[in-house]
Amino acid sequence: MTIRVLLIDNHPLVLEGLEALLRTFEHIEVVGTAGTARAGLERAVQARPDVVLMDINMPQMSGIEAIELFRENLPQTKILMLSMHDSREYISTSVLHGASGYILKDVSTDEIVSAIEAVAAGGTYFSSGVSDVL
Amino acid sequence: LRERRMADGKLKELTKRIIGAQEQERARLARELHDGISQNLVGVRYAIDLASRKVKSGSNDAAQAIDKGADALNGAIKEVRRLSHDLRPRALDDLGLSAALQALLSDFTERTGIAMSLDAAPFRDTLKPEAATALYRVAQEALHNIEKHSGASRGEIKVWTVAGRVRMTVSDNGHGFEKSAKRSATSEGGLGIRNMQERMAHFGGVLLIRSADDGTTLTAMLPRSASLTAIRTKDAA
Amino acid sequence: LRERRMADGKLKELTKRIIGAQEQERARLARELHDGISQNLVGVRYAIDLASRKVKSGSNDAAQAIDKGADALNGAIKEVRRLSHDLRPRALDDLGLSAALQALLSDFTERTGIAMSLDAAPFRDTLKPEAATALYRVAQEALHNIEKHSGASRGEIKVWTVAGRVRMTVSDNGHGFEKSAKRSATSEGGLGIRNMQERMAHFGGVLLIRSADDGTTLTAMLPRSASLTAIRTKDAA
Ligand SMILES: Nc1ncnc2c1ncn2[C@@H]1O[C@H](COP(=O)(O)OP(=O)(O)OP(=O)(O)O)[C@@H](O)[C@H]1O
Ligand SMILES: Nc1ncnc2c1ncn2[C@@H]1O[C@H](COP(=O)(O)OP(=O)(O)OP(=O)(O)O)[C@@H](O)[C@H]1O
Ligand SMILES: [K+]
Ligand SMILES: [Mg+2]
Ligand SMILES: [Mg+2]
Ligand SMILES: [Mg+2]
Repeated sequence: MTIRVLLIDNHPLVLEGLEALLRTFEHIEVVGTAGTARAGLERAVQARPDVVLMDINMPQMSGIEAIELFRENLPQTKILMLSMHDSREYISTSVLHGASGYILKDVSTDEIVSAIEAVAAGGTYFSSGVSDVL
Repeated sequence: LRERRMADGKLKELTKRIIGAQEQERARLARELHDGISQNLVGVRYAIDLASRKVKSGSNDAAQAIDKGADALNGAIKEVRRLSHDLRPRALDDLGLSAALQALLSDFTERTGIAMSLDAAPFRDTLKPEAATALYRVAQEALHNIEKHSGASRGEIKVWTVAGRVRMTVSDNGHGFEKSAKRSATSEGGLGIRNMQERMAHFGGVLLIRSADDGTTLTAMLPRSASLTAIRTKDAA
Repeated sequence: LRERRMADGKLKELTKRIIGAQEQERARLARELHDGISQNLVGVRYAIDLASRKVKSGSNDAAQAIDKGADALNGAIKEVRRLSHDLRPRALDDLGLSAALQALLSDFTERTGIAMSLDAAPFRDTLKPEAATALYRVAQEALHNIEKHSGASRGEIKVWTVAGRVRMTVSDNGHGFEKSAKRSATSEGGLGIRNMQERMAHFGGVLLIRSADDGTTLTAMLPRSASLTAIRTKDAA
């Protein structure tokens, strides 16, 4: 079973790097990338990914604001937030808006993949750096 | 009495604006660190992780991934240096005012195309470090103004010492202040000139502005007390 | 008249000190960037270059060198994050004042062992962003003071709204101000309380201090005009 993933981040280097990294995993397919939440939503409506990996700080619309839009339009798609913020308020707010998981951008590749697997299977995943505070 | 009350009001106003400007500067820096530099570093991180996976799986294009990471890293290092330098040029502490001004002017000319020269030969650098910083900030703001307002094609900074007192002029060959600007600069105009004035006043110095239609000259004058005591004593002996 | 002159002199003094503090903050930041983060990154750079060479020469400990680079990089990323956060907590922009205060208190309690709680339930977050920043800075400075001066074991921050006016109290169970401190705090004492007062005055608000030998309470009060106009209109309708 391959997991179909869409990546959304306004920083090109992060997007490129993550895409190249995830391509090396057999069971993960990157079905698209986008630099804004809106472009990501358009892409997602076509590609119907299993998981959306989404940044928080983006111009125009923040990742947190976008969660509800995704949940409304693509209820099957799980949202995994990918962020630099390590305080618990970000996690609780993301969960409140409907995200299934939250990981820090600088965790290990294995952890990114574990998180994708966990939310794709209908579970939740919170980054090791912050999970103890939940 | 009315005048004093006005002066009081202006000073309050100035304090407000300084706090406001500081808050803006912090927000800008935080943004550059968070949205710029740290995202770059995350990109580097992913490139390195990719290389690591490739090496471990015996793939032969690991070197390419590493080199990509190294490039991105160089970009991030440059950014950090630029930020640090904008905040406070290390040359000021390490090499003194003349060298720091020279570096400032070189950057400025390169960026704006406005030819600026430095004449600091007759200057003996005996300033207290905070006074040197203040002069540097005055020069920095004067350059901002030259770029934004003067229309100048060239200019000069001179620094010299008269009987232990340090003087600096920043002049340009632009069109001078707008008719209305000179007055408004000292009432509710920008923050730049008032900041320079405050910085000089802090050391008991003054800032003079001479503006004509063939250019503007700012003169910053510091009293002897802005120089190091040890040196003054030696001078007096 | 003498009093006015004194007030004037104090204000000048305050302005000086704010500029001085700002310059110190810049210097500190520049140092952290230059000596801390950019040195870290240069270290990462060496590790990556080594890894690159090992990969290209087909050495079998290339993976190890790469992982070392990744570790060093993680340290640098954390540093950048901390610095950015210290400058301006993004939570203030991203999640609003309550969440930012909650994060501030959690960090504070973890670091100092002083138990602090937040009661912001009856607070509707309709503040102008700059006013929210000002309240956050007041809370931050109040916490500094609790840590440095109060001897408290616990405290609380409350935020609420009365008829569109936002109020915040920061209280602790410490020993209160020293006899002499309360007066000196408003004349030539520290910068902290005066800064808080200035920040509130900026929005037409006030800062009150109540100190007894069983603790201290600061109350920050903002007028309606510190809230967003759109919301005020809606309230009025
Ligand atoms: N070198 C110059 N040539 C021509 N006009 C100048 C020059 N320097 C300053 N001015 C005039 O003086 C005004 C006040 O300068 P000041 O630095 O105080 O404020 P500002 O540059 O407008 O704003 P800020 O410095 O706060 O960004 C300017 O708006 C401009 O009209
Ligand atoms: N929570 C508190 N409990 C007891 N004393 C306090 C408290 N807050 C302030 N003070 C007293 O008020 C004085 C002035 O505080 P203020 O924050 O203005 O200056 P500071 O903390 O001494 O220096 P700075 O804030 O500039 O680092 C303090 O020195 C201290 O004596
Ligand atoms: K793949
Ligand atoms: Mg982003
Ligand atoms: Mg200016
Ligand atoms: Mg204090």
